[in-house]
Amino acid sequence: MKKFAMERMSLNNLFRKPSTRLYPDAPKKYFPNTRGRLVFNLSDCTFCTLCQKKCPTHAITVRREQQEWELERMRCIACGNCCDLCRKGCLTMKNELTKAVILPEREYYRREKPQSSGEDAVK
Amino acid sequence: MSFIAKSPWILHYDGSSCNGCDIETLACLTPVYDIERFGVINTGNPKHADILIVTGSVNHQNRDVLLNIYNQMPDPKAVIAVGICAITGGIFAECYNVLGGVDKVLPVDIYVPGCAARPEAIIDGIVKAIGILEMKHQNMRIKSKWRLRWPWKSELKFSY
Amino acid sequence: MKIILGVILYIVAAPLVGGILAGIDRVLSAKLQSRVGPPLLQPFYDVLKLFEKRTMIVNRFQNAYAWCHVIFMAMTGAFFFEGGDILLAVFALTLAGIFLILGAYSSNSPYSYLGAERELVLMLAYEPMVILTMVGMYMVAQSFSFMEIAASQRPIILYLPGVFLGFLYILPMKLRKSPFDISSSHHAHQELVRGLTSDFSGSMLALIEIAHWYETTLLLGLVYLFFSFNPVVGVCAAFGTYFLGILVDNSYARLKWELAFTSAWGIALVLGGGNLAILYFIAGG
Amino acid sequence: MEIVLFLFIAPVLAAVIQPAIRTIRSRSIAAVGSAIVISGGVIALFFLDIKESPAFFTAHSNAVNMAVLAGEILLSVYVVITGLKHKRYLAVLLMLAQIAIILGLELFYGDRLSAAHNLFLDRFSIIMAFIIGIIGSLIMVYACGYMKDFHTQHPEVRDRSSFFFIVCYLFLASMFVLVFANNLVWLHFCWELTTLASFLLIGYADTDEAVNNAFTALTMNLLGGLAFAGGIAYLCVAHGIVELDRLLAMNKYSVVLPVVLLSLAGITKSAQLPFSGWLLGAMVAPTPSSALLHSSTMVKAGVYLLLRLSPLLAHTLTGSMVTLVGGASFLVASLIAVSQRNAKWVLAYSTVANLGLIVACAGIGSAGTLWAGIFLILFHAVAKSLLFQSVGTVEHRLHSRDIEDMDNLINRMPRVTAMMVVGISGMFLAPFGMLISKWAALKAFIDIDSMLGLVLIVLLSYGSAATLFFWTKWMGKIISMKNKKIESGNMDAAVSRQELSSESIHAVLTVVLCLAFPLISQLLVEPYVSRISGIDYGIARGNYVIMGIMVSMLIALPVIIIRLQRHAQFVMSDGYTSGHTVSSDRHYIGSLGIDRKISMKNIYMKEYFGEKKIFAAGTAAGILFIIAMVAGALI
Amino acid sequence: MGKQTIIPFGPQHPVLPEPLHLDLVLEDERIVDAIPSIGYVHRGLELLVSKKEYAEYVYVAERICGICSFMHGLGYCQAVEEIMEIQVPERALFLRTIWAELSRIHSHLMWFGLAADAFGLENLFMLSWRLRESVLDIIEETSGGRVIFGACKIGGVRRDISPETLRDMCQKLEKLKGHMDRLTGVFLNDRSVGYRLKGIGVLTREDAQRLGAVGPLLRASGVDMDMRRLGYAAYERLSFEPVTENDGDCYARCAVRARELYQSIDLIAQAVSMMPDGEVDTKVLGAPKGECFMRLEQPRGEVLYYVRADGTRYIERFRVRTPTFTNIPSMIHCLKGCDFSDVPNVILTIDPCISCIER
Ligand code: SF4
Ligand code: SF4
Ligand code: SF4
Ligand code: SF4
Ligand code: SF4
Ligand code: SF4
Ligand code: SF4
Ligand code: SF4
Repeated sequence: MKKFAMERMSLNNLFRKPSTRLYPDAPKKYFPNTRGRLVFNLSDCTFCTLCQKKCPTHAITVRREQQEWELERMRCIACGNCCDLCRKGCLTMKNELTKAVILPEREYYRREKPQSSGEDAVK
Repeated sequence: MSFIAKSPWILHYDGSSCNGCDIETLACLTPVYDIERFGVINTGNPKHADILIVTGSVNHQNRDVLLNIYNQMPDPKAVIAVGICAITGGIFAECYNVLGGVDKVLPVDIYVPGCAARPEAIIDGIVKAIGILEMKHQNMRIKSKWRLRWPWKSELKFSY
Repeated sequence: MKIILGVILYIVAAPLVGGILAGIDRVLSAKLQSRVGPPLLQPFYDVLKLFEKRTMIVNRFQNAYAWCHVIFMAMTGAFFFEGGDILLAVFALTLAGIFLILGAYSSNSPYSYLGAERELVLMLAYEPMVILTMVGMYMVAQSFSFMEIAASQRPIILYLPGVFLGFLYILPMKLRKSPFDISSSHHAHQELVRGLTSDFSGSMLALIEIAHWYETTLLLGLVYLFFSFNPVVGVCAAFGTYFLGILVDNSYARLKWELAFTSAWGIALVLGGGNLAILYFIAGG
Repeated sequence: MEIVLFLFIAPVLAAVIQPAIRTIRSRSIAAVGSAIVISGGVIALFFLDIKESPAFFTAHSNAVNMAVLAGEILLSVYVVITGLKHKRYLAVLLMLAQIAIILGLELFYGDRLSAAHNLFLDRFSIIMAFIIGIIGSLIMVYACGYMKDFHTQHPEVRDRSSFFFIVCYLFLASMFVLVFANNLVWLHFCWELTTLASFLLIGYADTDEAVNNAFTALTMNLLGGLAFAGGIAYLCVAHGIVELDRLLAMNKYSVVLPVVLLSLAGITKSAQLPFSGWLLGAMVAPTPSSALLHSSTMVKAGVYLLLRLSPLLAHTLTGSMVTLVGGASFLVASLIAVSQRNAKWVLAYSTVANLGLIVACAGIGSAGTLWAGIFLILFHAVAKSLLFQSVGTVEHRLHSRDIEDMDNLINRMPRVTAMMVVGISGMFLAPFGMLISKWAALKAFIDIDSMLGLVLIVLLSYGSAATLFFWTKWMGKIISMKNKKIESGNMDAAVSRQELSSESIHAVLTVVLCLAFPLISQLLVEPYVSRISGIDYGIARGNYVIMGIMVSMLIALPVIIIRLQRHAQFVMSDGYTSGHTVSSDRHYIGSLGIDRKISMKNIYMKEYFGEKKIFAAGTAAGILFIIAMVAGALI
Repeated sequence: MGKQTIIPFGPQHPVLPEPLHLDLVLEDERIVDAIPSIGYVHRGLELLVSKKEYAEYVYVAERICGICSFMHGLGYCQAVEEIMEIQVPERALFLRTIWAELSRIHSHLMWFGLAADAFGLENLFMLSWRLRESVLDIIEETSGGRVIFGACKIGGVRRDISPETLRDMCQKLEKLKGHMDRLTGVFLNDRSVGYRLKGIGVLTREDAQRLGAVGPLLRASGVDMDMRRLGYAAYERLSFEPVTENDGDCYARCAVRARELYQSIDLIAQAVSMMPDGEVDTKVLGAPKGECFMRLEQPRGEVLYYVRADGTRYIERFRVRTPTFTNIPSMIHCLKGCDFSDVPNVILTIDPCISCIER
């Protein structure tokens, strides 16, 4: 029964539901493991610069004196190296999409001097 | 709305990508993602294309190629840089032969991050690029002093 | 007067029908591939979009060729359906096709050149069968006019089964469908990068697309003629053939020009010529 | 009658004055003058004599008959001497046999040789006169420019231009007589004259190849001439006829053998299959003579005779065999033409093919095929002559006849290219004459309702597909455009005025003939066909309208479009080259850093349409058909 | 004679997913000569070893190519481990094997799609890429990335796969087998596909060896050479025979890959069943010193890594000789005498990966 395999397969498809995931309408569910988007939690960061040193693409800039932490999102290859290494666990890899943008911007976090109240400024 | 929004044809060019983003771009065409839902056709020919999708960074040799195919695309057109490599050079930014992101040589309209960029992100990018195309089309009509002298051409008033 | 109205009707309606058919093709193809596919009106969007784009040309003559292509195609169709001589219509169709080929030649880029060349090979391949088809119709219906053949009560298909099969064989060549989308495939994923139309863009590409719609209607009209003894059956047969074309398009690898050429000639001789010979003996002897 | 005579004398006069001419300028003045005079004569013929056609003239015969005889003898002496000089004994033998027959006739049946009407005139001969007069004399104008270039570019060839012109004009003169001759002996004499003229023209360059080919042509045509003489002898002896009209009035079953012999003559002269070789070899001749041979003279004599005989051929075995020979030639030559890249060879094969079609039409002999055959002769003459001329012009500028060297010709020689395009379109495109005639032939083939018709239809459908193929690819080659004009610029300027003007008139004629074709059909062809076939023949008027529309659109559309678009803005760009930056003269830096030029070569399909294989098969078929024909007649 | 058709093929060409350039010389439509040119993808990443620390260089190595990215990571890690004499935990070895085979499956399925596209059967392309998505889902589920796994590291792997997931995976792959039957069935039995594949681009056994072909290309010419037999990772404990075919044409290459699909699934099943428990990585201290050649079997054939380290945190020299690179001469050899229409086919049957030819 090898004859017309292709035709039969096509006709089969015709009467089946298409296998398309209707993406923008039906949002995609990612696996828990999925390396999607790097998320930074400012409150725990010690500005140790380890993440900066170990990031293979130099996406992270940490300025310890100014208490600034900056991510150039458009450099981050979501390798997760920084997450593995950060001892404070303030870098995590979220399983969500990094969206397309029209203008690449840096993500900038800064802690106001009295260390306690973490004030994120995202610019 | 103009019709360009309903039928954006893409042209994919692989700069110096590692293939990761390429296959994800191609994957968008396949049944599971099926960007033909948006009227997208992968034309493969710059003269028919509306959107140039570049994956991978620009290097010394493919620079001219990129310029060449970009120039062979008729207006209005948009450029999408897919993948971190295409945006900034990514992990290869420091390589001696890498000039950097696509925006070093072409005006990039949409940046689709990811390494590799996920198909969903690419779809997002294309949808965003459609908006840009529409804008460009409007600009083109407003800016241009020329008007095609086709009797029927002026009748075809597209609703914006 | 009636003829003029008919011509106008044809010129307006044919692209609509052709466009819808193309839309059905796109949607069905997608379904056959287990995809959702574009909206039904996608071909119209595409063409209208192409009109919105700037047109990039290699030389100005190209436009003339494209225009001539579409105008002669429309004319051929009008001529065909309004009762002209179908054999002459076939020659006019060839003329229209040749304009496209010349347009491709004229751009002088390697890919359009090769596309033109292959289209020409395809023409070489299908031309005998097309002529034999017309001759066959004439032998059965004793007329070269579409109207008269359509009005004839004879079920042409019963007289010309071989010719019909032969015609079906070359139909994908004319419709630019797999397995014979050799000169210019709908999806540019082919060694020729759309071949014939590589160097047409914007409104010129749109014109060529419209011309293709005209051609589609004309070809389906020809299929209709085989079954014209009953209009309902005829229309169904025409659509059935189109569907078959889509199915085949999705089920066969692209063949090479050599095979296209040799097989089409062989089939024209065996099925076409053979059928006519038998018909002759039945009628004459 | 006077005009007929005038038409004979005018070219003779033109020939006579040639030795006196020294400069190119005076030669072209003479050529233009004679062209005007001859064309004037033809037009006068048309207007004055059309009403009285068919008309038969007694023409003062005895003296002329003697002159004819003397001419024959002179001719044979010349041939025998040259033949002996070049050791071509076959030609000598054929010639001797022929003259023996003629002399024998004269000696033993001299009394039967005087015809009641030596000359005649009907609508068909008017068309032929038109072709010979206008096309032929225009070719002579063209030749003035061409021969000058020819001799500057080929210093090794001895300049014998005067001789060339003399031969050509005599050629025209003999053709004129040929189409008006009713006396078969006269006809035969002119027949032999054209053979001789073509022999001289082919051998013009005097190289080994030229002489060789000239003798091939001579031998083959003498064979035909011998058959012709045999036919006359048979008619004369058995039936006492030497007139064409009386022959045509005979019962076709009583004159089978002479008709076979005459058809054989026609087949050799029109270079049909087993005998195609001579016409192909004739390509060594200077282009004007090729143009002459292919369009207005020589080969047309063959098909002329066959079409004349066609009432006798209809529905006979001879006719079927003639048809098959023609059909086979059509198919085979068309297929071979696909694999040729030498422009003149393509033209030559296409001539053989088209003549094949005419021969096939003649063999069928129905009203429809007659109509188609006559139109094929007419349209073919104009378009082919135009093509030969433009190829000649191009050859002198590019120093090549290779179609592959003609790419971007439109950039380099726009005017000549435009004319070439007209010529090519004239050969195969829809509303143009050749295709219309083919269409009519096809219909006629169906209408005769016989197996033969069916076979022909199949042959025709394949052959015309091949025709379509090789013409289009040629056309594509020359119209492919460079994006920017290259510096060396326009070479049109270097083309001589004579060449250009002749070509332009041809181009105009090609188009005008298409427009005027219903008129010609009604005025000339349909009455003739109706008279011969005895049925009222006409083409449905609706089709004229459509063709008219198509032709006018074809002319008007490009102009309109290009004018309309003058103000429209387009973005100019280069052709698609896979992303490579290619310079304006198509160079790019390819692999290994090598500078390469993109070049495109047409497709030739040598495996399928290889010359040798197909030609051999065709020749075999041709021989078979001819044997069958002769055998049929003998039995 | 004299004149020939010369056309530039690529770098931007729709049948080439990647920028390769060929100067094609044609006679009618037959290829007389094909001269390749590369460099459009060249980044020069081998020199990056001087800028990225050896542990971070894994991320670069993975991005030598996005199709068998895991393999490149693996090869680099194995080379460094060899130099540093690190004992990789057992479980990590098995995980590596599983991922390596997964990437072979996804790569081959992808290839089938591209090959189908090359001979103009779009539907088949759609089918094989649809099947590939399910493999990608497994990969994403286990490693976190769809094409760039990011799973390998020096000293082991970066994450473990839970036993349930492993079981699940095996089931999914079993199910996939059924679908694959249809896919390979069409490839191997369909008449029109056969017409485009059989007898095209023949590479004889001798030529294959002389031109240094590797991988499925070599095996399709009848040479049973498979680097997995070297027994790296867990392969020495799995049982398998290299897949070979004898015809050396495009069809044979298809057949080899088709059978390798099943082989890979089988290997994964074996690996899962034999998987020991335990750690998945070891701590890596210090810096490598010494040099090492490492050979692996990629989906496309043998790849060779050379690493030389001088005891600093930066590796001194790193070289990759990739399978496509060695297959290019064979491809050019096969191209000559083909039809122009076969060019995509033949190019694709070596499964070219320009990004790793040029790195
Ligand atoms: S490694 Fe962690 S703690 Fe240190 S700077 Fe980075 S984010 Fe902050
Ligand atoms: S995920 Fe990788 S690339 Fe991104 S910031 Fe962290 S280390 Fe850098
Ligand atoms: S150094 Fe390398 S990249 Fe730079 S020009 Fe030379 S070859 Fe090209
Ligand atoms: S962004 Fe990542 S996956 Fe994409 S091309 Fe660059 S390295 Fe490859
Ligand atoms: S391939 Fe070799 S020579 Fe070329 S850049 Fe890389 S390391 Fe240098
Ligand atoms: S062979 Fe191809 S797929 Fe594999 S690593 Fe190299 S480029 Fe990537
Ligand atoms: S490129 Fe590599 S395989 Fe080729 S010769 Fe050099 S070292 Fe050997
Ligand atoms: S050694 Fe080989 S690879 Fe290196 S530059 Fe010389 S030829 Fe090129």
